[in-house]
Amino acid sequence: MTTTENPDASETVVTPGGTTIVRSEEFIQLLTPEGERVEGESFSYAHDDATIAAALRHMILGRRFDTEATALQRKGQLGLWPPSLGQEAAQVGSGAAVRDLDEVFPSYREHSLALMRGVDPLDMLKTFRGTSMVDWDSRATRFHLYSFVIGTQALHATGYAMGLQRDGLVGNDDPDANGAVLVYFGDGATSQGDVNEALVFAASYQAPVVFFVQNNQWAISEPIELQSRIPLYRRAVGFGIPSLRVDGNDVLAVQAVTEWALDRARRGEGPTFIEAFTYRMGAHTTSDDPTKYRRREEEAVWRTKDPIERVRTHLLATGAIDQAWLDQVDAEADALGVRIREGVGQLPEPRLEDFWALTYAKLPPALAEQRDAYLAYEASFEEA
Amino acid sequence: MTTTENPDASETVVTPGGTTIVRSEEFIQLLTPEGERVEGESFSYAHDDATIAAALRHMILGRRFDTEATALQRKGQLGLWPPSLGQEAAQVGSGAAVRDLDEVFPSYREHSLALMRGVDPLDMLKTFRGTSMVDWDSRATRFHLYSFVIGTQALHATGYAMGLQRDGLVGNDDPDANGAVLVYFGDGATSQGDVNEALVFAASYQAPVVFFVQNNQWAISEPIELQSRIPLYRRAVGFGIPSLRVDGNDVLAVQAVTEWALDRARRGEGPTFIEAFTYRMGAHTTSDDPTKYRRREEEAVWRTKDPIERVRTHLLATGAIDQAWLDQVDAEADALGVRIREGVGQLPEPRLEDFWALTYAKLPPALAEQRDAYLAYEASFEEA
Amino acid sequence: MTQTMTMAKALNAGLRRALEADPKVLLAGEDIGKLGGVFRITEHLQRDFGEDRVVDSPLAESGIVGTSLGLALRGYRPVVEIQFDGFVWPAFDQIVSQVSRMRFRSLGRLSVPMVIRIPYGGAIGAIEHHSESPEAYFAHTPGLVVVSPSTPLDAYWMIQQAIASDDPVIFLEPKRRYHEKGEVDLSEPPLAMDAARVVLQGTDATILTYGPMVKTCVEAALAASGEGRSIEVVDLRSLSPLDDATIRASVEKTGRAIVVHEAVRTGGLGAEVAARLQEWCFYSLEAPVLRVTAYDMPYPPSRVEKNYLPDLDRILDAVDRSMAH
Amino acid sequence: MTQTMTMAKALNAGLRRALEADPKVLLAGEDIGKLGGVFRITEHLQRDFGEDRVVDSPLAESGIVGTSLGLALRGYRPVVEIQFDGFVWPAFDQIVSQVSRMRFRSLGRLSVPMVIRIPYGGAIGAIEHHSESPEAYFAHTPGLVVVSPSTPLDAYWMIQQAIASDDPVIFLEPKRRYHEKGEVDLSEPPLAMDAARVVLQGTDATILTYGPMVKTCVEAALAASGEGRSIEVVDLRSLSPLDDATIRASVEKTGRAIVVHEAVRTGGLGAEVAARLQEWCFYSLEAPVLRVTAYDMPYPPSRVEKNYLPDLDRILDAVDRSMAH
Ligand SMILES: Cc1ncc(C[n+]2csc(CCOP(=O)(O)OP(=O)(O)O)c2C)c(N)n1
Ligand SMILES: Cc1ncc(C[n+]2csc(CCOP(=O)(O)OP(=O)(O)O)c2C)c(N)n1
Ligand SMILES: [Mg+2]
Ligand SMILES: [Mg+2]
Repeated sequence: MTTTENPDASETVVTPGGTTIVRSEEFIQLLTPEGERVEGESFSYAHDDATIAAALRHMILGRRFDTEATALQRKGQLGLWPPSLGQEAAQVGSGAAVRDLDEVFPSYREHSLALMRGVDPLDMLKTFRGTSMVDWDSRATRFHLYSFVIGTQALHATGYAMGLQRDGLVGNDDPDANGAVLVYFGDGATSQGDVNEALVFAASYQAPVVFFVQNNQWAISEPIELQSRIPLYRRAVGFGIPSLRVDGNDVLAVQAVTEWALDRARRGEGPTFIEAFTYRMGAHTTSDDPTKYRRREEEAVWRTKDPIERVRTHLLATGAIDQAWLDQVDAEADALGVRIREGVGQLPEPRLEDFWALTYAKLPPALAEQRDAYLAYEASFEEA
Repeated sequence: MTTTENPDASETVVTPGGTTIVRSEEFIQLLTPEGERVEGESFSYAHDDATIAAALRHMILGRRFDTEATALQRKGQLGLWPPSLGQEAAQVGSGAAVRDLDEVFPSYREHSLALMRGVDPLDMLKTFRGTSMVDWDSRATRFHLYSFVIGTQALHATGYAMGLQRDGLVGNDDPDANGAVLVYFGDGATSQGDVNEALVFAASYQAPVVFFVQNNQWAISEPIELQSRIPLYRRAVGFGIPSLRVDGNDVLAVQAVTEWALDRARRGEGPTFIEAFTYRMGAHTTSDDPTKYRRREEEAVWRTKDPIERVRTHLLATGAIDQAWLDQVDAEADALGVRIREGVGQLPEPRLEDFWALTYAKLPPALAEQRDAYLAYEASFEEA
Repeated sequence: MTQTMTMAKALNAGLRRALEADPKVLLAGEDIGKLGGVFRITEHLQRDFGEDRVVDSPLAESGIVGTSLGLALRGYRPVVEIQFDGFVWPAFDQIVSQVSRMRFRSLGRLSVPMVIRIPYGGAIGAIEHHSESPEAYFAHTPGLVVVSPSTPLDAYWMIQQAIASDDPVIFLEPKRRYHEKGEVDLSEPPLAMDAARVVLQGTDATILTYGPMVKTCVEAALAASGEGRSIEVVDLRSLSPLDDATIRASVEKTGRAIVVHEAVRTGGLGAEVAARLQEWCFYSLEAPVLRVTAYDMPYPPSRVEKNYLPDLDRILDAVDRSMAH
Repeated sequence: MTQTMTMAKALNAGLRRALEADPKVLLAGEDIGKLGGVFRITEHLQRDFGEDRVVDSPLAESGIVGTSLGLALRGYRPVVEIQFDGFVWPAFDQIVSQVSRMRFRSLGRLSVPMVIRIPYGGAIGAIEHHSESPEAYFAHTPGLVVVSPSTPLDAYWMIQQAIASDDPVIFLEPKRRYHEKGEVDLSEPPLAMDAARVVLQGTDATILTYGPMVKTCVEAALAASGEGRSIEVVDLRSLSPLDDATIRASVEKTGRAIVVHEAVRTGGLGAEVAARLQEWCFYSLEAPVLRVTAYDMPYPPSRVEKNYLPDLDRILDAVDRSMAH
């Protein structure tokens, strides 16, 4: 049997300064699971401990939000919840790289990132409680709607990036006048035609878009090997898109790599593909039962790579934070928990009559008739 | 601007014996446009001059068939014709590698190959004359139906190859007990989701399928650069599929490479992706006008690389053929021309009533009623 | 031999029997292997029949259907699972342009004995794209057979009949009924797959429905009988081709027809049934054919789905309106 | 200001005017640049408006529609060309699950002012997949506007109205009429895009049709008038939403209705129109609503398309059958 492994792993030069790259064989890591900072071959972390502490806070709040939401689902307050447990560094690290004019296109699991972008956690719960469609302002937050059809948003993001090009928001001398698009999807999504077509379009037009794959090793019950027998980040190389793999549980490395990629995009140097190597520590959704398809040993191994633990260890060791700081963040998390536990039951119940008007810009007469007939019909019960 | 070019072109080892490969940077050529045989780095041609002469004959007949069909369209005998002028070596060379248990899934331009597979040229004209759907026996010829939706057949071929695996026709010690699938599509097709999904499935299941792209530089008016800014054969590398680029106008090289790839597939070593670098010397179809979008200079350059000329030169030089041989093939081609010119007008006209029965295995009552009503209605005119 | 089981179990048992009966039958889809599908319809089938026959597919619906078509050309009988109704669209090109037409485009030389199983319909409290009713899109596509069972008994037999069919079958499983139990006679199929069934006899009006709405309509008919109305309920079962004879006979008898489905009204299957009936029964209809359907908007948030979907009251209301003519 | 031009030229002129009027308008599709599209509808537009506004797209329909949706979210008004009707299916998921619903799923915060132009219908002697009539699939999809012009005048104005619409519009161009000429008043749109038009007044029966069949139906009506029959012809123009008021008024007046379209009969738009009419006009209809359509099979080889598609004789035959009631 021949092997399709690359015999030459050193093929590539990645330099954040921006020279030649096809792909990096490097597994980019700047903070080990044990909390030690290491220097990467090509990337380094450009920020101070305060920035790291800010990321830690986002991760802790994100995890708390997620845990609370999972619990709310168990209590019957939500119809469903897709936990993001374990993927906080991938989300917060990449989110920290986002600047003013950038736009984020999530899939449906980027809860930590949503909070960072200013989405109200209660608004996020509405969708999963079934009281609303997607109820946040994607213009104000530059955090677009959750997408539930796998991979679809990769094309929307690419098109949006083509819009940024046309709006003159790419390649300006003033870096603050530039923007880019960051789009998220999972390892499973890479098999969808739409994601591959997005790579074609992005490469063809050199659109300012960064494809950020959270390879959490599973697509529901399907292991990554079913989707790709070679490391996933290599996919985009074949489309002419520079690609790299980063330790997705290392918030520093994720931020460094995403900053570099977004910067390339903003400068007009085209798309990048980032594989954040991470793990879905929980179930696919609250309806899922991972014991059917994966081994506890695997989960245990990944627990030792927890994305939050290592940052806490590191920052405590450097003295950048102390227990008091952590207690304060915990208090903040507690308050968040209280707020959503109390708020979820108060989320306004939807009324069907309000939805007709959302179908078209102007309600067509036949739909107005339907709505009015519905209202009259409903009223007939009240009268009775 | 960074470049996405591979800085290291020597990354890869391709050995037809079957060892490690990711991709070959080599442009595989065994017969130059001037008709000189050269040795490849990794491939060589394993057959004698008689085999080459047989290929030349197929190319000459294929070209004649195509030219006649184009002329018939001009005379109003066909509704449309997609010429294969210039792509004869890509088709005949790969077709020559096909063995007994192999199956071919064409797109809509593999006319030379169709003839080799024993498809009756008049049957092929039926589709383009509009007298029939696709009227050849794909089981008997192992040459499947032409596909007119770009890229769709890549999935069918992959699924068929999965069937060969399940039928035990892959990886047997006896090479004659093995089969594989060879599927054709164009450069434009590589942008379609379906083609990329086919690469995913083929890689995932290590299906015995060879993806054969005729990169004829154009998808109607769109140049290859719009679909891919890097050499096209690199696409499949990102899916974990060994890939190579061959001079598609060199029938020897095409045959050598396809034999190797089909052999890998038959042995159970999985899929291969071949980019045959060729040129659509004519229009996209008889409805097309290439002067709108490409320069005559480009066409002129490619005329010097004609796939037939070089073989003729070579075989005349080695003395494997002589003018008498060529005259005889020409006579054969003339006869083919006569046959289709005379036959095309005699192709049976279809009758609508025959088509209801093709919609379902058993004609549903409502359709039978429709057909009977139609027949009664038609009869009413005859009576009148 | 009769057993009580849920529709989910009945489907599982039917698939198992098909896998046992014919080595060419194979299943493909996302998460159908170890997990047994998100609805557990294929539970234990991979364990018992192996990975070559119960195949976890990469996450790509066009790929699943397209490769299954290739397998069908090779002589296999693939049974594809689409995880939820809303995810069939990426495969729509393969279904409409290839699967449905292979027989036609090959002049009858080839056939595609493929079954595409789709858990469909609403009322399960799901988020968007998980409660769709796409039947009309398929029924407008010549070459496809479209069926929907409404009971465990039908589920058990129809899935086997679908697999045995030489035509491609869109097999719509009313997911809200997966866990309801019914009697299943395992010895013999009660009815052909292409036949409608008169579920309840009546003389005043006919309710025509299928899949998830059959149970609701029967309940409505029973409630109406409490008010002295005799309502016939016809389970269409085969949505394409329609069983014209049964439909027509019932409405000719009662003179009134109400079509009920979860799909939106405009362009839904109810339109086709109404169009046929008004032509067949022009002189015997005592009231226009009425339609009780979802409203013409995308599927709304689940907390209002009970108002969006037809329910007992809306069906009774339509019966009243029909009888008032 | 009135000019005589073909529908192809009228579309080209309408697109040009839209590009001039609004810098946010852009065109995307396969071969629409230098080549001007395989039907030359976009001829010279790339030359005059540049590659950023008239964009040749990679060969991938889902990609074209999906990226155009992204552009729309950024404030652009993309006008997408699908090369032929049969090639819209790869984009169907984007259209049904995303484009049609973005307003709904964003609670009205977002809109998708996208136009998807599709040359559609048969009778051009083409091979398979090049003569499809997919309108019913779109009309069953809430959130989409579906229109089809039948004349150069309508083509010129409706394309501009479609581009100005804040809803996604499926714009169906009857390709067999591309090269027929008509008068185009360039000064002012004669009618809103969502209105049906009574093309020919009559009192005995109404023919309801759209797109490529309008001309054929008018010819049939004129032929019928030779036999002393007064036939009204209504061009639906907007297939979704339907202009109920105009349709209803006409049929209430004439008491007879015949719907004509090229799409197959089962589940076609004719079913919806018939279903509505029989409900609205139950007491005024003197005959069942009849449908003259293609037969229920895939599009056959072009040498029999004239028998497959409705033509003057079949329409007259339906008029006779209607009048015989
Ligand atoms: C087109 C489509 N097919 C199937 C599904 C059902 N589904 C929801 S999530 C999921 C797995 C996604 O895996 P991955 O892309 O790795 O993302 P993850 O859930 O791991 O974050 C599937 C199959 C869907 N939502 N959309
Ligand atoms: C899905 C789909 N989209 C568009 C078309 C129209 N079309 C026919 S051939 C063609 C170009 C194909 O180019 P390529 O794949 O390079 O093959 P070639 O024609 O050069 O052999 C296009 C766009 C089609 N047939 N199918
Ligand atoms: Mg995953
Ligand atoms: Mg080409």
